Amino acid sequence: MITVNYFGNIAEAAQSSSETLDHDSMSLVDLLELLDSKYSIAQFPFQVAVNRKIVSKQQALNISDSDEVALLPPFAGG
Amino acid sequence: MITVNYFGNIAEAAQSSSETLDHDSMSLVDLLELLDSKYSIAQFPFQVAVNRKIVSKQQALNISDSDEVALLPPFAGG
Amino acid sequence: MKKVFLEGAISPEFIADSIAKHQGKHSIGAHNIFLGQVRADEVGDNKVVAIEYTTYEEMANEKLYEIREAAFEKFNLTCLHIYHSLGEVKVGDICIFVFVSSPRRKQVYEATEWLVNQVKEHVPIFGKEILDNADHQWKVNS
Amino acid sequence: MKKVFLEGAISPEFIADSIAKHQGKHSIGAHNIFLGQVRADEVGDNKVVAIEYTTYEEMANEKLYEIREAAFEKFNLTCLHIYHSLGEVKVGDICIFVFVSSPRRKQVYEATEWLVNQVKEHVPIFGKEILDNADHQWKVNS
Repeated sequence: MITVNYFGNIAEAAQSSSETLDHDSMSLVDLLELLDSKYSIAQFPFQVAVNRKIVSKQQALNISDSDEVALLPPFAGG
Repeated sequence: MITVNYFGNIAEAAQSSSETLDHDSMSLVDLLELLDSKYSIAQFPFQVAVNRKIVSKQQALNISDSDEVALLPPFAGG
Repeated sequence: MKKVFLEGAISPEFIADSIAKHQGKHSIGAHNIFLGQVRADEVGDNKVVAIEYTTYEEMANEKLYEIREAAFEKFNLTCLHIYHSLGEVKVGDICIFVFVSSPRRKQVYEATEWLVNQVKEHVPIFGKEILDNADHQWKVNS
Repeated sequence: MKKVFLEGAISPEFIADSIAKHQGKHSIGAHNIFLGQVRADEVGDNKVVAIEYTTYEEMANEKLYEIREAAFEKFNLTCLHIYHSLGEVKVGDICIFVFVSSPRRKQVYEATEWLVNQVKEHVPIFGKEILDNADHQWKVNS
């Protein structure tokens, strides 16, 4: 079970702020492809955070059970 | 009659914040010498304003009846 | 860890309280405060009437902690506070309040500027600009 | 000409009121505020407990007018306010309040810094530091 958090216009596209995917483990690249197939997220500018740290979308990273993934549109604080 | 305004430690030395001198006209240099003889103002750092504009103490300036002279110690606003 | 996020607009009274709380610290000689206020920007024929803020709070708090630590390293500060609104903030209302105090004034301006820029660049906060025709668009910092 | 000089300390409530008055201006996006607070500086074995401010008000107002005009030339500001105390201001209390507002944040920090420095350098204000043994000394800006 991988948890993905959505924010801003990506939450809008996913019609959800968080979901739990029925996978125990997968690469970050595969995860992003899966999410794009569901919500066409590639149309949006966004960054990815894994366990609250920004990572490159291309990074060879294995996402597993306890990891917290978040898709972050451009920041707009202030 | 020349009006002189004193501020800060110069007002303290003159024991007054303003006085009217019984002169119709005199040079700035003579005026400052007169005031130094009364209050020993030369011991203090100060600037001179004539009609609310800073002038040099050495400036060849005639001070007359309607002029407003002020002796200003270092500014300490803020 | 201090609380940064507040529900709704930041009121002038809240700011006054924060200032008053620093008046017992007699080593402080200078405060600098930055306030961000929601502007009625024009978007085509429409106008922004409010911004709805959301955040990824766990990550935001981690980032804010790092920013705070770095600021104390970088500048000679007695204390610093950062507050940001969540939820709806109407035009004219205040959504960010950064408050820096130091014995002397020299560094306070730069410290405030640095903190505001760090929050804008690195803290995951998202803003939905609500327009007067009830449409919306997603704010992007410039 | 706006009134700059206020009798006694500048209260947090006065600052809150000033902020609130700007919330109707919907072109403003950024405020910067500088506050000077009286420090309990050590003077030999004694401590400053208050500063008594005096001014050459006619000249001060002329200078402040020039400073204000120059600031509007120099920076992109919607409005600016300068307030300074006269009379006694106790340690921990606020004696100067500079408030700058602009559509965008970029210049507000520099504008505030410039204004504070101009006031300190060019406005004839004098400060008598009262010590806890009832002695005094005359403040000089550094």
